Amino acid sequence: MAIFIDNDTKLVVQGITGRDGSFHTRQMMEYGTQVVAGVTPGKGGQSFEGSDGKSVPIFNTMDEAVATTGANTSVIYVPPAFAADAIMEAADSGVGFVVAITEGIPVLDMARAHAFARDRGVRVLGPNCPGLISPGKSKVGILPAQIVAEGPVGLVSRSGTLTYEAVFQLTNVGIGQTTCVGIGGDPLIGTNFVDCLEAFEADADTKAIVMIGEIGGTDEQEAAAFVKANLSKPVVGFIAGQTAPPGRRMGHAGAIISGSAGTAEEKMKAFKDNGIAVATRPVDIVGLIQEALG
Amino acid sequence: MAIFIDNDTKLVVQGITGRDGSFHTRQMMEYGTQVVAGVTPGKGGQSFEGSDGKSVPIFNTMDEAVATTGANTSVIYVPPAFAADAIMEAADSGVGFVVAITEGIPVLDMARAHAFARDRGVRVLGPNCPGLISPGKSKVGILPAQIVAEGPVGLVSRSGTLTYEAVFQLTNVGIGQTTCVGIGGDPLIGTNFVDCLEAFEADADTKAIVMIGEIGGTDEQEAAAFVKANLSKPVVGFIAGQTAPPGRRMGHAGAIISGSAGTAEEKMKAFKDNGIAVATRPVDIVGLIQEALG
Amino acid sequence: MNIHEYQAKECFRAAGIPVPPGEIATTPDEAEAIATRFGGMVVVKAQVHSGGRGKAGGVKLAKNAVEAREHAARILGMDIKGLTVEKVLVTPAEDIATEAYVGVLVDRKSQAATFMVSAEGGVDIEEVAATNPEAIRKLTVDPRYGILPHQAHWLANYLYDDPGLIKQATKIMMQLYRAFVDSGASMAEINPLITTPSGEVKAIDAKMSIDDSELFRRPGIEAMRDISSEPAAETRAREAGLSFVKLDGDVGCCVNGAGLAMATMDLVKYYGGEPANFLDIGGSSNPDKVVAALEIITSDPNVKVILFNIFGGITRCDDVANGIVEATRRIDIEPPIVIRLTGTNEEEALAILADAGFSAYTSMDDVVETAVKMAKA
Amino acid sequence: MNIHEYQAKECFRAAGIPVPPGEIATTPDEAEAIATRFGGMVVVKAQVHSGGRGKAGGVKLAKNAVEAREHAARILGMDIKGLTVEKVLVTPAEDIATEAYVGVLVDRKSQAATFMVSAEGGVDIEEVAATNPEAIRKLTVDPRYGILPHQAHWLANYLYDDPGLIKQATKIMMQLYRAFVDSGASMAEINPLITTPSGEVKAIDAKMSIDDSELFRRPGIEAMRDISSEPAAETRAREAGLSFVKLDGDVGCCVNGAGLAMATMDLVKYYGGEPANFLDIGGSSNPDKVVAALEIITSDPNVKVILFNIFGGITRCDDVANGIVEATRRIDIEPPIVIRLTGTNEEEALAILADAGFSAYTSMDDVVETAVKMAKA
Repeated sequence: MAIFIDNDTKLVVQGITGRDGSFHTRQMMEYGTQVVAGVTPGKGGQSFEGSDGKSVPIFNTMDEAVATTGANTSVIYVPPAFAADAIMEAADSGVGFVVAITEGIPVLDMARAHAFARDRGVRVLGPNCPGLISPGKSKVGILPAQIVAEGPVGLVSRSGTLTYEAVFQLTNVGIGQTTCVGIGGDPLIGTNFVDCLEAFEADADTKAIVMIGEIGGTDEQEAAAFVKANLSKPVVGFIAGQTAPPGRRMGHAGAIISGSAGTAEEKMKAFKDNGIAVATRPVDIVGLIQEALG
Repeated sequence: MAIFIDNDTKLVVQGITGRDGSFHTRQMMEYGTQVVAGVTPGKGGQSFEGSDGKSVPIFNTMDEAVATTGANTSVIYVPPAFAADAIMEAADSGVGFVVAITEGIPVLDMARAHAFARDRGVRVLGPNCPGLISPGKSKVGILPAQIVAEGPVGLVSRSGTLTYEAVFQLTNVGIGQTTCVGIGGDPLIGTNFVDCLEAFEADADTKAIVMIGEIGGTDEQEAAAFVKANLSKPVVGFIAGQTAPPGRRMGHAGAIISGSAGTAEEKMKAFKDNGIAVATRPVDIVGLIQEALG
Repeated sequence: MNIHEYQAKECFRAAGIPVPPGEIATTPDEAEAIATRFGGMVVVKAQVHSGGRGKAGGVKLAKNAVEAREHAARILGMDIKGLTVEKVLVTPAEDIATEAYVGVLVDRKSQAATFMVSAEGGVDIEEVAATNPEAIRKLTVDPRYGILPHQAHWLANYLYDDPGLIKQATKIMMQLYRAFVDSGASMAEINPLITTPSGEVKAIDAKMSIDDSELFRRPGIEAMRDISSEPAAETRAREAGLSFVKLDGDVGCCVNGAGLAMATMDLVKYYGGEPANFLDIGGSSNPDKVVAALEIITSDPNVKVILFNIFGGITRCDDVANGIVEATRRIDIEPPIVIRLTGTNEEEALAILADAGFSAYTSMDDVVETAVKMAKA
Repeated sequence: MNIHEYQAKECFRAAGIPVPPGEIATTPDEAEAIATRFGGMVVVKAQVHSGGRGKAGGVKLAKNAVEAREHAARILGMDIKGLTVEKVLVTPAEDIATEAYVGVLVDRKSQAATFMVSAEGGVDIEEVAATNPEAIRKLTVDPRYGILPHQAHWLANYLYDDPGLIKQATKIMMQLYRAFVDSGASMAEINPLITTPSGEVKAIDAKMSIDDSELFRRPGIEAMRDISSEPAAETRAREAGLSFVKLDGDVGCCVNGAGLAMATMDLVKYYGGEPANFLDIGGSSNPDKVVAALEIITSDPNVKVILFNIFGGITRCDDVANGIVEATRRIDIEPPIVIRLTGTNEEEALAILADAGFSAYTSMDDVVETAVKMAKA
């Protein structure tokens, strides 16, 4: 088993003909993701050639793409100016899960787009996230496939490359993953730690969970409280940004210490107080997970 | 029993200090409605003197009014320019039922206000409606109390004065009512025939139902289908506007025959086809109800 | 409130919709002068609040300015469905490759603005909706979000295959919604939306109805009201805050409440009479309204009897009674008046009428039957 | 992006908020001339992107133009929290009856703009929120509806008892939300919102932060950027599309991904070193970005070693490798470079680096430990 995506995932790629969209569509296809459709307005009727010889039909609208192919999941690589509308188009089209990779979408656009998706009961992952991968089943987004392996760990992270780092180290010692989820570094995200923890708790194959947070906001603190109240599975946590100065945005729009709120220290304390094993260095995650798995 | 309002109704009057608001507040108080608060911005802290010597505290906001008095229902007499916002303020305040008397609220304002109330699970009656009365229990709106009596008939109508006419005639022959509801003559209304029929069906004291429609729209046709599919109680129907010319608005913003759709003929046919006894004249309602009650 | 094509086009232009230029003529001379300025072929279009102008001969293509003058001469003063043409719009003729239909109106069921588009233009959309609904693409606009770009694109994508046309039409959908909302419209229609052989998308006709309840806050739209396009009695009624529709019978009706007013008309017919009008004196009334109502009803020479049917709720019976008494003092009323009056402040009202020598009925059937008999006498 | 008080006031004025007049001076002469024009008492206010101006002596009341000149002379050039004051705002002094706080910001939890108002003005709202939360009224603005009049009234009603003040403040709440949305802000603050003895409500201070992601579609706001208020290296980084924050250490860091960049800094510290910067070369990168990153890092004379930590995902390792090779050809790089590089197109990248004579680590701990040792050597 896995969470959010698996062998039944039928994916439509919004922005399939762009530089990033086309590159990662090929990578997803090579991994075995069922990419059933692409959407690029004005290119409907053409097809996208995957590097494995398979081709994917391109549509002008999500409505046509979903109606024709039965896609149930969408991934978005369109530029920031159009991305919030693309999320809303996906939420209107009948897919139940939308993964928004695009970075730099205006926050007020996202406030509307998240409300729109909530109104329709559609799950959004991101934006400004690397997507997710259920090893051996499906990959949606930009996570490099070669670093993952099938196994018992569920991983959720606000970061992209830091996720790769942690997954890579786990895989290197032979510990595979059920699903690795990057929830994104924006202030307003669709799927948060709690949503992922809940899903991992319900997933029989997940035996332990890695949660990678960073400075800014209080998502980690709420997740920690949720772990204590609702999780039976062991959780290992890491927080990036112990050396970040207050008041400066550290790359991610959401990674900023406001006054004295949202520090790494505060989050690590919340983890410890709620029974989450805290890794000091990314490499320490491995040892703590090995302990947790017993 | 009754529907929507009864002895537990605690009412706040929005626009209590206006000409209509103050007149009808006194009428409601005289009837025995528990008027617990009034709202008029800028007059908070004052009180409204009812003609029976009771006084009602006035607040600047619905929030204060509801928090202080525990009101569960609101009635709106504010001018059209501010009425949609008043409905939304009520929907935000914690009351579960909002009765909008005001006529002439812009339709696009109401599209937003209805969506806002739906989002919050708040029932709106109206706008542009006379309100409702549960004889012997509570009266909210502008229906003249002297024409009603307690009894077994539930009455729902798009019209105001035509409702009074029908109720008056029933009362004159000794047939009382559980609740009389005026759903209003606007194109976009919050509570429709089907909502009322459903409530009357669930109300043990209601033994027969009078439904008074008029030209324009298809609410009566849908209500007729609902009656056939879901109602065990006898229904008597009347439609106003048999002599109305097409394309002309007959007073009510919603009373207009578009092309050949929404005629009285079509609605009367839908009534007949779905087992509703149709009254040709208002006065015939009485006879048909007497038959229905057996 | 209906506005003319040329006025709707002004609203469309303000929202950015590509609309060909056009000017208004009230005389054949003006039409010729405008056509001369435009040069080439023009279309002369009757400006009346009525559909079916084309079939009635109110829209004509002119090869040159002299022909434009001739068409204008024929069309000005023409009667189209009972309305006299006072103005014509003169506009350059467009080369048309395709015609489509685009409209937006407030839909009761979804409680929201709803687009309807069809790749066939120049059609009666209600007829298409009834006979061939699959030829229409519909979109409900969630009032919480307004129309979204992908939704506009989805509509445009239904009309055209060419990406360039889709792009233009997408923009026009957004602009039409803007015009609709900014004008306080209940309906806005481009019929047809054309494409030209060179690949442009344009609105060559425009129709809008305004929600009367919006007018108080849109003085610019209110100023578009063309009083010459409505009967004088309706203008007078509107100014007095009354709902009035002129009909062809002889029983003048003055009722409070639209539903009761319709039921009263129906009952007049039931008893063998014909109503002269629909008239609702409205909610919270005052004596001046009753005076105005009586003036309007008596201005119709067909009226043989005046029937009041008042059931007091928010309208107080004493106000109406005072109004009747005051009106009979102020103006000379020839037809007999029969009154039915009950409800809020009924007793005070009956006292006032008794003092003034009127007697009143309490049964609606009785008063209507009496009125019909009097009209026939 | 932060904008200055005087710029935020321009945005407020455009939305209709009552803001006293004011002009910008960059010299004491200008300040005196402006004060002379206004007449009477003025306030001279340092324009820097920093809180605590008042405590630092950056805001001074002047009785007359000569005093204004003296204050400006002291404030211009002053250092406030590491930022040099280049401009002062000169504005007439207002009679103040009461001071309140009004702010709106994007709240993560409710995923919406959120108002905070407090009847105590001039406060640090975060402190009040932490220590005395019941002194704040909060309102989440549903992004589907925007702020509604009754909500603005509810906020204003919390601040004042007088109906006239409530009415003005209600309008200001609506206008502030408009300014917030129209500017693409993530935060907008009026602190204090004052009332005057004669019963007027005015914004005498203004603060706004703009969402960087909004700037592409708001050229007017982008034009407000004051490059003099940020370190040159950060300007350069921004123009190259890099996220960069200058720190005080000697290990220059060049990482892809914000989380990994922070973790790399943390690890530098863990191994006893001090990071010289935060630098994220971002997602979809190209060689030019790497060149720019190296230029920026090497412009800091403290940097003793340059540490690359690249984990390829959307960033392709071969792009970064090409960038490093190209940069070392184009510019003269003195500090040694240590590279860790793995992920998408890792093999191509390793081949490129090998061709150019670089060797690369695969373990993050190894590369960081090595870099720290080299910096200390």
